[in-house]
Amino acid sequence: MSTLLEVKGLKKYYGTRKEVVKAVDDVSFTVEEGETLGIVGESGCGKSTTGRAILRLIEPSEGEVLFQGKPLTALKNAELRKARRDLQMVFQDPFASLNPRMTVGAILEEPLKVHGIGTATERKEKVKKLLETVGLTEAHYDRFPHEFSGGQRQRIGIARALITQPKLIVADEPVSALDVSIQSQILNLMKDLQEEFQLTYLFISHDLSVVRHISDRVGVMYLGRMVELSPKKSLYDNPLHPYTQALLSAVPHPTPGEKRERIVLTGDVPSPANPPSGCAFHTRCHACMEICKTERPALKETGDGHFVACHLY
Amino acid sequence: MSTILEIQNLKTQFHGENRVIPAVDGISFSLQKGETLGVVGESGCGKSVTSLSIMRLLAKGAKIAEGRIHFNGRDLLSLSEAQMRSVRGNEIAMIFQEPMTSLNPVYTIGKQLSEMTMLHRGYSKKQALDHAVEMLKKVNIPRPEKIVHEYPHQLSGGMRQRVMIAMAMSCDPDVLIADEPTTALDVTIQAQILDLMRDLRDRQSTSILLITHDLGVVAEMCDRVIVMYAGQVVEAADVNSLFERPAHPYTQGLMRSIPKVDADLDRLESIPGSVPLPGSVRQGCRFASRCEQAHDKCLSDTPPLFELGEGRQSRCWLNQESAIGEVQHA
Amino acid sequence: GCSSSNSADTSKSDAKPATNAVKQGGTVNISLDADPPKLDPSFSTALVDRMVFQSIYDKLVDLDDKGNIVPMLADKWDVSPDQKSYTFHLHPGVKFTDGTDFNADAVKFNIERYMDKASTRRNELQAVDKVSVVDPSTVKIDLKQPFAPFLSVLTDRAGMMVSPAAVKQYGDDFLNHPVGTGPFVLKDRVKGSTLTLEKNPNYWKEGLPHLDKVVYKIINDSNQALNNLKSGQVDITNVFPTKEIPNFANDPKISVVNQAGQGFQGMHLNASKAPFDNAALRSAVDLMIDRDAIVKVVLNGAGTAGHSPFAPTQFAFGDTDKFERPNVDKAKELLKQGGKPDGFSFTLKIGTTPTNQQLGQMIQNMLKPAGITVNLEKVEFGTLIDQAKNGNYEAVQLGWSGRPDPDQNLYDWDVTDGTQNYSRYSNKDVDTLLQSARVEGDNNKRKELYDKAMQILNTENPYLYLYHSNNVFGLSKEVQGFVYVPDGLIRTATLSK
Amino acid sequence: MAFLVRRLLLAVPVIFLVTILVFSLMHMLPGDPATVILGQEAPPEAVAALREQLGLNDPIVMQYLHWLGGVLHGDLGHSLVDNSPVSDLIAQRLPVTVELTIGTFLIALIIAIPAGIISATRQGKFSDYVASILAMSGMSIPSFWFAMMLIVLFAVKLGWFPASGYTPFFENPAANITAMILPMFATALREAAVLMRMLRSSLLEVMSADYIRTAYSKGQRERVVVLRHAFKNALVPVVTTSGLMVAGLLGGLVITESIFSIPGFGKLIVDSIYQRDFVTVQGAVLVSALLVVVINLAVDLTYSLIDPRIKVGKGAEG
Amino acid sequence: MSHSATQASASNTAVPVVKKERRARQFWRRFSRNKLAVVGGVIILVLILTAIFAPLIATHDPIFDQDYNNLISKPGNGHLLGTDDLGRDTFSRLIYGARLSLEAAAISVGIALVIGVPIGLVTGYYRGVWDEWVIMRIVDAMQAFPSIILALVMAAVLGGGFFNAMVAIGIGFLPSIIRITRAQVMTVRNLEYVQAAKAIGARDGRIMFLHVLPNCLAPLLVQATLSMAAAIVAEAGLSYLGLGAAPEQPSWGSMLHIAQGYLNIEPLLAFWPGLAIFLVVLGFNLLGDGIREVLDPKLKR
Ligand SMILES: Nc1ncnc2c1ncn2[C@@H]1O[C@H](COP(=O)(O)OP(=O)(O)OP(=O)(O)O)[C@@H](O)[C@H]1O
Ligand SMILES: Nc1ncnc2c1ncn2[C@@H]1O[C@H](COP(=O)(O)OP(=O)(O)OP(=O)(O)O)[C@@H](O)[C@H]1O
Ligand SMILES: [Mg+2]
Ligand SMILES: [Mg+2]
Repeated sequence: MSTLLEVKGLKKYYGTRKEVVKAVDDVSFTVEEGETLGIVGESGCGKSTTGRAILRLIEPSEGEVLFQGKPLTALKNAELRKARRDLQMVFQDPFASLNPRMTVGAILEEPLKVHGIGTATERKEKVKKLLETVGLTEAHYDRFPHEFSGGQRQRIGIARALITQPKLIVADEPVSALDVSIQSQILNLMKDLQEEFQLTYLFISHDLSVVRHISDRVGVMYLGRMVELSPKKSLYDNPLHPYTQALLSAVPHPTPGEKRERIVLTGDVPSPANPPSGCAFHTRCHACMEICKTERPALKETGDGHFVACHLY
Repeated sequence: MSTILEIQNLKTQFHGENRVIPAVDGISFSLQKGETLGVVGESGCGKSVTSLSIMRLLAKGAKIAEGRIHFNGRDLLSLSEAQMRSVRGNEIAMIFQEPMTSLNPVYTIGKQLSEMTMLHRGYSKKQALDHAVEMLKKVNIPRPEKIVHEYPHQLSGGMRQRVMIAMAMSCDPDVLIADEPTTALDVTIQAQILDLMRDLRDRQSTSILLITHDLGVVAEMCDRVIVMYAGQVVEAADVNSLFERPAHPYTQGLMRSIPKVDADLDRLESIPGSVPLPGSVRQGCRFASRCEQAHDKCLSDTPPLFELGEGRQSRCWLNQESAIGEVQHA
Repeated sequence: GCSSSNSADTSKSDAKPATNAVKQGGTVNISLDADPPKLDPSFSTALVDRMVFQSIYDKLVDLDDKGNIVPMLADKWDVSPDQKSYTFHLHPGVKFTDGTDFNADAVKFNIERYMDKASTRRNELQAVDKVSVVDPSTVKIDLKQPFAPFLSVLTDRAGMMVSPAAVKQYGDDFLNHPVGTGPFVLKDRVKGSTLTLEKNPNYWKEGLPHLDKVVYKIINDSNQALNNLKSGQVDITNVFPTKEIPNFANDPKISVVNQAGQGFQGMHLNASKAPFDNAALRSAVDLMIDRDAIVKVVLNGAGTAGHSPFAPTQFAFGDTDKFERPNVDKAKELLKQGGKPDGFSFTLKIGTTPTNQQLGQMIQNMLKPAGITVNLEKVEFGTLIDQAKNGNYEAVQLGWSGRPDPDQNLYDWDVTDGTQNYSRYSNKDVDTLLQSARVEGDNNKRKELYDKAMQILNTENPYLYLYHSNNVFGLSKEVQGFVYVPDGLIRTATLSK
Repeated sequence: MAFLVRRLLLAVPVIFLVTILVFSLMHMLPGDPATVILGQEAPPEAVAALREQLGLNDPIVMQYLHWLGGVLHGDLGHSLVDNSPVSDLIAQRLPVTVELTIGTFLIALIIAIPAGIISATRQGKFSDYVASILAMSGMSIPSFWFAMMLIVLFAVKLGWFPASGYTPFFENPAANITAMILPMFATALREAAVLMRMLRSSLLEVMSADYIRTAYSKGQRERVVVLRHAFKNALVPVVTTSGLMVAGLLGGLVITESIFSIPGFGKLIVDSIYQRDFVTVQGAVLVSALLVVVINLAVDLTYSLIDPRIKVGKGAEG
Repeated sequence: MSHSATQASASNTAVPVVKKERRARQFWRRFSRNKLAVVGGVIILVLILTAIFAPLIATHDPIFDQDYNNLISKPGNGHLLGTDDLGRDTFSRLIYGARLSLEAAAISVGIALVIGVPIGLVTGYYRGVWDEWVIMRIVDAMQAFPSIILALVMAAVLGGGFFNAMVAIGIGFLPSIIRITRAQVMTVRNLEYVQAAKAIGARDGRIMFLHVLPNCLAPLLVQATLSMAAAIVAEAGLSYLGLGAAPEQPSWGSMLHIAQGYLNIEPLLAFWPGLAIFLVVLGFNLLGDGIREVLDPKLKR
């Protein structure tokens, strides 16, 4: 396995003159070829921003993104457009991510057209084949998005991301808008496709169970920072960061009567416009020490690829 | 335990563009005093419409076509609008899914909290405001004296949902209907809110009708559960039996298709297809098209809701043999 | 050599027998169809200014109801035999309404002020050589050469006497603080709406004015003015919708003054460029216009069809005003002569009022049978004048409100490079004739000269005379003492109500 | 206060552009002011002299800067036509139009608010239909035609109101009001229709909001829900429309003013345009632009009174 | 692969989630349920047909059939609605006036769209200094200018004539068209499908014209229809102030302008063109409103 994507010191600040929102604040990680890296965190912690900044759908404020060793962040517009063939995205909202005025066929052919792949008939063939692959049929080719259910639309979104045969797919909450039974269909589909096409996923979700199911490694974000990054097993079995621990314990288990030790966090997530000093989590942390209030902990390895950013370790 | 709310054969319809959509199609269940009853089901299966029917707050174009809603010995559907108003908020209160939009943005928290007690208890402004502060304390809002003078947009989502709960609890209602109260919240905030609701229920022995699509929440909160599918109840059971031995194939599928946070599953099971629009299946079992165990009868005959004993019910031909009867009106 | 010398003792109000005592006091409201822009005769350009001037300023000489020149501030005058020197004997003891004296110095001041480069009166007084004060009540004006219309000119703005002291005091802003010797004094003004004038208690004419107040109300639309007249908010309207005239023949409350004016309407044809650099084509157009129909339709009969600049009240009026009935065959002949046997087309620029439009459309319609196509273009008035002056047109419809002397209605239009010669017409013979008519003192001889000039002009047709419209006023029957003067300006001193 | 200053500063470039716009437009107009002012009979020397005197021979930019310099010193210049200070002209005319505008707007509000509420709360019912049809008709009637018809009926046939004319309020309030009623109604009908429709759709939108359902779930009666909970929330777009409307009326009553011979501000501008009185037009348009800025400011301030979420100074740009 | 295949067939059988109806038909169905909108549509249709078949409907020549012996006559004598100030047939002029009204609407709104939409699209898409400090300030400045006066001056600057007057009115519509386009573009460009197009590597031009613009059309369509109504009133207003169509052209506005002079004598002369304007404006307003209601997701029930 080789490193497909390397993110170094990624920052994205949204600035108004008065306040700066540190949506992503110095995040680094790598994604290996063929693996799925899951990113979890609560709403507003910067997951989507990270995903989009990697693809340069929004311009990162700082930091470097290397794709197959080449810096994406340094590419000119034209080169970037070419590079996007290999980097695709699946979006959260199946209703908003398809242009309502284009047929499914046109939506799926567009990437091919943009990259000048194939003739018209070849493109059509390819699209029809792909429709089957994602669980739709040729008959859907001429339909408009509004004629589909949420799950079907998400299949179309996935097909669009797949059609240029990319290496990396960033999936930003691809299932969170779907009902449980549909959600599992999509998760299964994504797993199958990964196998079939040797895809690499950066899978963003706020749902810890979903992330656990699909990922090989998982990163936990809090307030624009990566607080813990580890292979899934060790993260779920042995969470190190107090935030991760709280997060995991907060998930309700579908097992009635189960008695669990629950860490209930007090208060709300602070605003990224005004993050606490030192460790961003110290205001809600049950194990907060003096140092946490002043010094920002670095992400360090505690063994076996398990990284944590906490002064406890 | 006594029954406080009983729904019998409730049918609520929408008069759509050129047809009638039976959003809720013959639902019956009852809520006991002090009990938390969970209602689960996929999006669009009629959960919200059921709750709004109870409150008689349906949107324009919706009509309750049939059924009875007994509450404390009265049929809510036969009350006058004025009588119904004195039930709303006072005896049955409701919390909605979206804490962000369920509070009026142009009035202070205090004013919105006071409205209820001024209306139903005839409190003066001052009394009502004091009571509001009291309620905010009960839902663990810090600095309630200050918060009453703030506007909703100055509060976080979790705080707003607490305010909503405080509001709903202001008049000590007998029944609290919570329509997906935590769906819009993060897990850590959800945990806070669920804790709070449990706490309030235990202290005030309010009956709760908890609507959710999250089986985890159901497992943690509820005593009994009804599972809805396409406008109908397909299964009803106490929470333990439901999770241990789901009777209906839909419930079974649902259970197996959720990923677990505490176990690695190689592969999820999934229910293919999606929920049919209410009214689109005219014949047979509404789940048949997605059901792996479906046989001919399922496609041709509409299953009744079978009574399985121990308060369990299931709407599936497979349960016919073990059934001890059928639920009336079903 | 007929040096007129007139010495009527006081004012012409005596012409009316003041048998039963005239009612004193009260207010008369007069509606004007436009806001008078400049209340200073030196800079005034608008017809409507002159309406208000009649109340504020007196002139050296005035017109009477027959159009004769009669004394006003000058009790009498002598003209030298060579007609180059006019001596005016001023009415004694007249004061401006600011209390300063009106005397020969004031006359000198005023005439010289009007001769200033910036004054719009300069052109009217270009014949004046110098003004000299003989004694406080006598002033002598020397001309460079004889100028027949001179006294006529003095009946109007160039003869109005304003207070030198006030001019010095207000400078450029005098036009907003007018001071004259007139029967009324400007008290208050709301631009675009009203001018309120109060009685001059020290007016030099005994017993005048009768009214306490005159209010001019600006009402742009003649129908609205009429509505106001009907409802009594206005007593006199300076315009009247001609189509309504018949409806008021026997009205108990309102009478209509419908009298010939001094002006004319017609159209300039641009003789400096095609197609109208060709006289035959101009004549073809001239011939095809049915003037009677125009008078009937556009004026509802309140006017006379005509073919000269001279109004029926003027001495130069006569056969030159006759015209032919439209004649297609003859017109075709002319077109052939003009090298356009199949007709031609031209653009006629017109103003934006309904009357302008009506006239334009009738002309368009009348020329059609001869194969002449008229493209009408509505042009906002400011642009219209500019384009007319710059010769940026083929045909343009513009008229003239008229002045008492024929020269004032003809000279500048047809003399080479005349100020109103928008047609860019030039004819040596016409130039000579008009020049001679100017310096000739005898009106009979002048008429002959004008007849000759008109003979040329009526075949060359640089300007197509169409009609003379009447001055039509609406008058409440409560108003007494109204006298129609052919210049169409309402004298307020004699009014009562 | 800081907000006010900031907003006014932001308005500076707009005002500046307005002055440039009006200046260049006026100078693009065919028709030399000197010619127009002096009229048909003027000799060329007089025209030349006047041009010189008016500074029309200077380079355009110089003329502009000269004018702007005056404006910055609070001097709007003097009318080319009658030399009176432009500020006096505006001071005379503006109050008339302001009175007309306020009256029109009030009449419009008095009609629109109840109609909007009734129509929204009875959506789809007969009264909604009637109100909607009336509103649509009101919006579609050309106001000057309506004015003409009003004159025919009320002034000519019935004689209840004067057909035209204007009396200053402080001179004779009764006469002033009777003279202003027809023009106000002539314009107000359309504006009422616009406001009513805006209020209706805004109310309908608000009525489907979650917090309205909350209010009902408290047991509140419909009237209270509509008037207390929904109405205030529905006001924001109505206020926006009102602001635009008032701003539009201040400069846009030209035709009403000409029909009723009211010496208003719009008529001042139009007359001045016809007379090529550049200085007056420039001054008047400048003032009108300033008014628009002030009205927008007032609208923004009103927003924050209505809706606490809208902080003054935020959300200005849409 | 096996899994996706089974799902494929399964999901097919359970597909009937959303109506299989095409947009256009759905639009039409919604639209046709709005009775007022249909009335509006019918009025406009009648207007268009009248304009096309004017020569067949009119009983007289609208310009040259002058009769100086029959001025301002009441209906009768072969004149359905009487005659005007030059003895022409009012009815025929009204009929031909439909052409001018349509032209007025088409020219002015066309100009506004052709200029305004690209400006709004590009500035809204790229934002930045140009947008904020140049274009939008100019738009502000134009809006701070009283609109009728803007049209008046523009019409005078452009010179006389119908076309120029309509261009002037169209320029007056520019600010609102630019604003609406821009606002819509700014919403749409943040939608996920636009992001998706960017993510597949599409060029800005393609994104703007293929993805953004088509989805901005709904409010523009509404605005265009409503502007057409405004254009007809504005044309009448300009004609009323004496500008606009050539005098002989039977524009309803100039007919009104002329008729005003006869208000006391024959109010009907002003009534007919006013009624025509009213009806057509009503038609456009109803239509625009109907389209808005059909397109606005918030009003969908
Ligand atoms: N365009 C923007 N301008 C200003 N702030 C922004 C912008 N986009 C995002 N933010 C802020 O950046 C932070 C991170 O946002 P982001 O969308 O990445 O969060 P997220 O983790 O994806 O949350 P969610 O689960 O809600 O999607 C949030 O506080 C958000 O308010
Ligand atoms: N206003 C309405 N008009 C027409 N149909 C409606 C309306 N509201 C709800 N429905 C229909 O009624 C059915 C039940 O809706 P309901 O809101 O009760 O679902 P739900 O179970 O609450 O779903 P969710 O989990 O998404 O909240 C749905 O199929 C929906 O399409
Ligand atoms: Mg996100
Ligand atoms: Mg719901």
